[in-house]
Amino acid sequence: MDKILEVKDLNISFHTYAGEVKAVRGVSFDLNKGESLALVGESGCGKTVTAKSIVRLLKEPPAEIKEGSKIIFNGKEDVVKMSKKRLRSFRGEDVSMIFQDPMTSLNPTMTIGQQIMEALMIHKGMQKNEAKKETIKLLETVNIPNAEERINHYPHQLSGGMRQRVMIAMALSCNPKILIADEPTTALDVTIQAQIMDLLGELKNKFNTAIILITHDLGVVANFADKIQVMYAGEIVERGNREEIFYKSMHPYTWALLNSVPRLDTENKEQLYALRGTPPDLILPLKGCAFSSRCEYAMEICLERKPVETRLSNTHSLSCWLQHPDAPKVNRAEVLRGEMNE
Amino acid sequence: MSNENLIEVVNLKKYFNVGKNKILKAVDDVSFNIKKGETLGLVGESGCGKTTCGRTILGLYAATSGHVYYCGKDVHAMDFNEKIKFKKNAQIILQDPYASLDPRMTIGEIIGEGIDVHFKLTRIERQRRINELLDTVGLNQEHASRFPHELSGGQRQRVGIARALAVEPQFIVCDEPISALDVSIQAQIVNLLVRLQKEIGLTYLFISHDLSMVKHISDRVGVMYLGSMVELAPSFNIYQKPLHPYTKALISAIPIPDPKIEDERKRIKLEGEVPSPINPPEGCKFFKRCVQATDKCKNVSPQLKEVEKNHFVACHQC
Amino acid sequence: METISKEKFRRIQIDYKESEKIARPQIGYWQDVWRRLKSNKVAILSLIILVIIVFMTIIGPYLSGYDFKEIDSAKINQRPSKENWFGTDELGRDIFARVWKAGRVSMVIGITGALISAVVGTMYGGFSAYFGGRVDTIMMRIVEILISVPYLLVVILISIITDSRSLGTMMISLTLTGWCGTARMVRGQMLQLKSQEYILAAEALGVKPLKIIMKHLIPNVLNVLIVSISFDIPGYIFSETFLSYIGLGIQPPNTSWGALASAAQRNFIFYPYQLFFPALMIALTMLTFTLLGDGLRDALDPRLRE
Amino acid sequence: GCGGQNGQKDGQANQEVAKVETGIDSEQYFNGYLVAEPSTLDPSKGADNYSNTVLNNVLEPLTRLEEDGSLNNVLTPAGAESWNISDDGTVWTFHLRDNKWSDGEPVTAHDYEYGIKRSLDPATGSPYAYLLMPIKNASDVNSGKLPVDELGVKAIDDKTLEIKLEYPTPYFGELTYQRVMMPQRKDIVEKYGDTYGTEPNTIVYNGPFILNEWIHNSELKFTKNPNYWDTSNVKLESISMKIIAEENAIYNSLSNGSIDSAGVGSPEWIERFSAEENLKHIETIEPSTYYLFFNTNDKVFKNANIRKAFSLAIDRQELSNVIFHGINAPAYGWVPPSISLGNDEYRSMVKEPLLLLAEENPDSKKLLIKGLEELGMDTDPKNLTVKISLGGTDQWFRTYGEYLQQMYNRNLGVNITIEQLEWPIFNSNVMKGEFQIGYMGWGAEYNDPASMLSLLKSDSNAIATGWKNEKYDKLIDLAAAEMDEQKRLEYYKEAEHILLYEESVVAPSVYPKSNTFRYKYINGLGVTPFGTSGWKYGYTQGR
Amino acid sequence: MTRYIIKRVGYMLLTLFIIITITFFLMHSIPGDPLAHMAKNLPEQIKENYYKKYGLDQPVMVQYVKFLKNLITEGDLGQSLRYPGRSVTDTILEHSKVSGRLGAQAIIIGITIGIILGVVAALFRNKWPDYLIMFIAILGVTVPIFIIASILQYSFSVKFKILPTTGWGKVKHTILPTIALSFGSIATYARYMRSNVLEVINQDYILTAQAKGVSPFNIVIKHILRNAILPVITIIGPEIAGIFTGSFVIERIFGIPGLGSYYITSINDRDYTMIIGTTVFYAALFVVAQLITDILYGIVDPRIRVSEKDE
Ligand SMILES: Nc1ncnc2c1ncn2[C@@H]1O[C@H](COP(=O)(O)OP(=O)(O)OP(=O)(O)O)[C@@H](O)[C@H]1O
Ligand SMILES: Nc1ncnc2c1ncn2[C@@H]1O[C@H](COP(=O)(O)OP(=O)(O)OP(=O)(O)O)[C@@H](O)[C@H]1O
Ligand SMILES: [Mg+2]
Ligand SMILES: [Mg+2]
Repeated sequence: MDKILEVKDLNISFHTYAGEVKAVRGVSFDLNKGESLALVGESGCGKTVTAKSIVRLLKEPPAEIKEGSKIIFNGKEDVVKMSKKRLRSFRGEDVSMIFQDPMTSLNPTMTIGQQIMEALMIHKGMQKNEAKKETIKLLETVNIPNAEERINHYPHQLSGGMRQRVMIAMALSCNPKILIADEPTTALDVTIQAQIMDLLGELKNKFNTAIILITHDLGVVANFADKIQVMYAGEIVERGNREEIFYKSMHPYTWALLNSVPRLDTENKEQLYALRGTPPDLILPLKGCAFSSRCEYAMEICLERKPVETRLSNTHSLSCWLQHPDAPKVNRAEVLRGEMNE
Repeated sequence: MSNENLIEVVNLKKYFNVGKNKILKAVDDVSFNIKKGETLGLVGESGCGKTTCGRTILGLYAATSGHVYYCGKDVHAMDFNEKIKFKKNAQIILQDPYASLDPRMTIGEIIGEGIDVHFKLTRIERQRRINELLDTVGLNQEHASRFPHELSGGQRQRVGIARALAVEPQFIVCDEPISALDVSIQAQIVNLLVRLQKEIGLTYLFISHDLSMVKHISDRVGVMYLGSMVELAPSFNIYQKPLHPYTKALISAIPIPDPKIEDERKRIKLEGEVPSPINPPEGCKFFKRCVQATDKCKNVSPQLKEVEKNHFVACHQC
Repeated sequence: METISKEKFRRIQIDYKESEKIARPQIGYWQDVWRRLKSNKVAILSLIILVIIVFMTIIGPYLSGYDFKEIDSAKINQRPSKENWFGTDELGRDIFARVWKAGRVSMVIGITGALISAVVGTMYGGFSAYFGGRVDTIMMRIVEILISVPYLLVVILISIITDSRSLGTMMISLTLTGWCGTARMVRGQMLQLKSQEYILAAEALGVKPLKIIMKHLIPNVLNVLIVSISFDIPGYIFSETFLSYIGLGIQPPNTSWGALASAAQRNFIFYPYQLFFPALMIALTMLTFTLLGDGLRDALDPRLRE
Repeated sequence: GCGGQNGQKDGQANQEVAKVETGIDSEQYFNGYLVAEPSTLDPSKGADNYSNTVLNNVLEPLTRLEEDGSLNNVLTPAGAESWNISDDGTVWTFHLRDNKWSDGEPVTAHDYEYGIKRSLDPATGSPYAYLLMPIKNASDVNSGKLPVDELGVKAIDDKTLEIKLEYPTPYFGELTYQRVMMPQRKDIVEKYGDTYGTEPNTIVYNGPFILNEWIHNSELKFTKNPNYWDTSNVKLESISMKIIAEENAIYNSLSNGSIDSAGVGSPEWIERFSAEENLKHIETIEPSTYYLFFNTNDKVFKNANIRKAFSLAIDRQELSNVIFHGINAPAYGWVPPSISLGNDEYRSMVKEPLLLLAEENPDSKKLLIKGLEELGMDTDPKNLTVKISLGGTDQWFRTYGEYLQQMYNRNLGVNITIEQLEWPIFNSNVMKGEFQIGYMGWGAEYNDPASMLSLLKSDSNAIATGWKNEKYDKLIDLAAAEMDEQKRLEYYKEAEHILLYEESVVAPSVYPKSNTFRYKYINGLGVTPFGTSGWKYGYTQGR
Repeated sequence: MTRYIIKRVGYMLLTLFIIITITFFLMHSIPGDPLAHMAKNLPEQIKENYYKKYGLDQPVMVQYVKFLKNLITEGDLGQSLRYPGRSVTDTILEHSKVSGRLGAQAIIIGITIGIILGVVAALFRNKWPDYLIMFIAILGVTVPIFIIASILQYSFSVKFKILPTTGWGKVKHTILPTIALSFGSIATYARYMRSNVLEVINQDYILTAQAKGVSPFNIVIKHILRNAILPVITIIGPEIAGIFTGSFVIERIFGIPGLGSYYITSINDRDYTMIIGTTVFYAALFVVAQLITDILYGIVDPRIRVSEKDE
């Protein structure tokens, strides 16, 4: 398979008045053509920052992509070192991104039609009329009813979900090689969400588009992702394919995630399982494992040294001291409840 | 939960003017009640008017017609002082977290704002309260001196929650309060909401697309479609025996966090054209996408009727 | 894999509170602004220049050894020299002494005028925009009336009614309509802002209108307000000259930069230095305020936080 | 101010008239300027210099004031070929020459009669009508007490105009070239009504030039009038008058040759233009005086000694140097030098009274203290504060005020406040007597000392000093009706003596001068600024 | 929209009426009269005739009613007192055309250059182009227009002799005054633009546009300008009203037959009809400009339109 994107040792910091916030710390991963990669993890763990850095849309300063970080596109170009001019064609043509905040990401003074058409006209060289037709089509594919009317609406006249779909339509408009979708369906109801996910799947199959999906909805992940990476506090703590993460995951944080999902069969208003504590302050130096402060299975070593990555299979690896032969064994089945056990 | 109605919504309508004499009927004649201490879940297709409904209930949008009563008082007819008092009691968590945070205020100031309006606290007390709130929503105290743009999406959303909780309201409209949170924090927040409800009898209008969460937290669930309430029933009923065809489709589409199930399951796919809220059709608004539709559906708009105890549905076929 | 002592793999009890260390002191928006302004070299330099100008207006008139009002018919229109550092004017008066003396009046007028305008204009424009509807309609019509009725007539009337030459009367005449422009500007900006969701959020919290204007709207229009203040300063300095003519302004022998500049206008081709020095002072004042304003603008924008 | 004879002081310009008129340029045009827009070309309305200038060139008054070989202004026949005066000096009969209006109609005595009557008709509301008061019944007609027909003006026939006067008026001849006596066509006036004279085509012309184009506030364009009786002597074919109000713009225009002639008021520019080879410099004294005047009803200035002190304290030489850059001459008398009585300049016959006063009182401060004693006031000048009102709001007035302030402070030790007022307010304050010291300038309207001295008669409205002096009034009245020049001179001399030496009601400061620069190729234009020959004899040579 | 405009026109008439009334009584309550400009104290009789001729002998109230009647029934503003026989209406119409032409040129240049400079300054924030532009802006505001105009006149018509010193009628006559006039606007627009562009440039939707691969030029044109241009629109209102009433100083220096000299001198001359006339004219323009401004606000930023409607 062709590697379309290789991220190597990505380190990103924000310079704030109180010091350096190390938002992304040593993230590496590959992405193949036509592959979908799901990034899941704690809120604030650096998913968005990682994604934005791939399109080089972080504001620098205050952000800083640290020396040594590499984002190799298509096996040859390093995005970190791209010229401004190349970046412009890179964005949109090669990679496009669906942003997390649809309200602030849409220009309030342009109709949504204009905003989508703009992308079409730039990348597909369409004429106005053509682009308009195409825009209507796009809006229809993302399930916005009455598209002819809606293209004349301004963002503030749309509902949250509609704005999100406009963002999606915009990102889809230019058939990118990589699509980065940052929580694309949070504001959508499940029926539309399903349709959008189908649409993304189609894109993947038909155009061989590689997709990075950032989401909190494990249901969507289960349905869609080829590969899953679990992030915590700026690091990838576990990665694997669907089965490996859902059925064979070994990292306590992944377990916590899986456990937190409310099931349709649970009692009403009973306590949901929730991780206790808060993630570490990324300004402070991290000595041991970032998760150690909240980990039920934490050991002394966890506070002192960073765990090394352990490979469990070709695709499955994780960073946790529990994998150390000397560590006490934890029974996965005991930890996880219900149907997710195998 | 008591039997007293905290909120009564009567024939509420909210229309928007969208250019050249075009009227968009975002909320079109909706009536329901919320009891004290109850959680009413509100679900429905994106764009069906949930947000508008929630905001109109709080008087943030002027209603086109209809009434909203809070403890028997008409929200839209309150005078200035009553309104301020009402706002202490009724809060909203806005859907778009980022846009709803003033870019020039630190998180601490944003959360403190509501405290300043409704409580007289010393600086230290205030500080302590802010820290406490940050803590309850799972943020660091360090975040208090950050600006909204320096937070992640989920962190922003939690600021919105903390802000609403800060004034210690009795009623909160939660407009997709947990959409940007990872499941673990979602669970934290939902537990918090449930705990508060149990402890101090909070009432919620819980708008969300996460049906499992809605089911988990709600006593009753309302399903909206294109500005109207199409089904309203205890949450168990909605999930176990949905009556309205739209509800059925919705329930069937809930994704399950299990690859195997996901790979095999079948969803009811909704086909057909979605009508526009601008000049909506005469009869049933779901008519064109409904498999059971008849001529009656085409011409007569169905009214919400009680088919079972506490189970209301607006469909000619049920 | 290197060997690690087994000891290390003992379970430990975790303290969830530990993760909540307070890493840095909490600060508010304005503290943050001040902190960043302080670190802006250009802004601080401007502040220093400004302080020097102010200082010179206090001691400057006594430095050259000439009285600012003393006429010397033997020294008319002389170039800057060792004796008269900035030269002499058409009555043979020492320009150095005059420039600093004039600065007292001009600085006070320029700065207070601009500030009054800013305050009144912002509040007025803010209320008009925030309440909108009929309030806006009526408030803006009042502005239209104020702007359209010939200013000169009004000022003349004031001069006749009050028949006083106090600083107060002068400030009234100066600021009478001076704030209207600011009010319109602020109103425009606030109209744009008030539809933002965070205003809705504040309303939902029950924040009172005045507070919404003060805490949400004003900080967000400060950037244009700063520009308008920096334009108002020279504006007021020159307007004072105009008032002097009507007999309401600063009374001779006292003088101002505007008066010095316009005295020099007629013959600026022959004695450019007579115009240069007062004009330089006006420009310097505006420059420092502009730079300070730019620095403040940057400091006010949390997104520029570096 | 209007006409009046001008003392030509500059020898350099003397060759001017003597120039031979051969080899003149084939293209004859002249570019001039006006400082402001002429208010109207209706001779009965408006009173500004700018419209006067235009009217002089487009209409033919009965007479013109032309320069003779020695640059004296003489009353020469124009519309009238000749005239006679009855022995008692009360009836003037004008014999008109053949002339045509620009529309081809002949010019008749009726046109002149109509013009004068229209000016005095109360319905016209002419501001300049007061000049015509010597005419019989003029005052009653103007106040509506008598019908216009009763006015002492009558066209005997088409070519003869008879004007009866109320009393013999020695200077009546000086009035015959004023705008209010210019000929007007009844049919045209009636045809255009209010718009008469507001546009080039709403008036007819019988002067040397025709106004073709009038871009209001920008430019007036004239061409030679072929119907004019003396057209063969008119050489300029076209004239352009730009309206330029700004001093620097005028100088710039002169520098680059876009105008051919300009009056220059700034010493720096005078110096610069004097160095230009192709410019000639014409310096003339204007028939006017700048002065301070006292409110004699004021609690301080009712005392003559204090007034004298304030008059003498002015260092006129320094004032002339500092404020007027040596251009204007220090004034120690009330009547300016260029005014003559008969054929001689008044000033050359009468010594300036203030010189005498100054000789006798070398220390003005003493006079002040004496005056204060007389008033029973605090005699320390330090404790006296006096307000000087200035009727101008521009920078020049401010500088002037500052000068006066320092000067009085230095010479008398008193405190001065300066009040700068808009002219109409100043005017109104002064009329109401709400001032202490005022400052003004006055230009003589006609070439006789009376034009200056009668201003201070107690029934005159002109300078509101509130001063009343029977003896003075009587002297002026006597002089007005006195045809004997020697006697008149005596009357005037004594009056001026009372005014300045005894009473010091006004304190003249300078006699203004004008400096004109003109390209050397311009000839025949007349150098006296108020001569009324206009551009009639102008031509260019070697442009 | 139509209803909104009709309502605003109603308010406009009311505002104008108030302005006229205030101005009318104001000008009659200050000392001085139209004869004062002659600098001569004329005999009473002459004054009386004059006042009678122009109806100034009647009580102010009567004059006011008469003036209103003429204005409403015939649109007649009366005759100038300073320039006898000239209709104020005609004078204003004729001269405002000149001022309008000049002003329009200046405003177009001012806006274009001002906006460009403002954007450039913002894009190069705190670098030399920014400082250079700020320098220009400060000169434009602190150097009196008189000086700028004189220097232009001196250099271009005296030194280089390529443009006429004064006059009106041809394009060449308009060049220098246009430049001089536009100086101030350039400065103003540039500063306001800079400030607002900096604000907009940090918004997330600019990121979106960048992510779409929109070129920097198009980002400025399509995304930034419209969001940042509000202050410019705010200032344009009075400027448009101002261009038709002209600039006194510029007209004096370049001998331009605009309305500016009437506008200023009418008050000094106590030319009552002209004062009221120019005031009505300016006020009407300004009030209309304000209406247009408000409409433009809505066009530029649709969110403003909504809040306007919801009331
Ligand atoms: N401009 C900034 N300045 C300082 N810190 C920042 C800035 N932007 C992001 N961060 C911090 O970096 C961390 C990672 O943020 P990021 O937006 O990538 O989180 P995320 O994984 O996308 O979370 P979410 O799921 O909540 O959106 C967060 O802790 C956030 O507070
Ligand atoms: N300010 C507005 N102006 C015009 N139309 C609006 C406005 N706000 C909402 N609408 C319209 O009202 C309808 C309902 O919007 P609303 O935001 O209430 O939907 P929602 O149910 O919250 O959807 P979502 O789940 O996507 O947030 C939509 O069709 C939307 O386009
Ligand atoms: Mg994110
Ligand atoms: Mg919503």
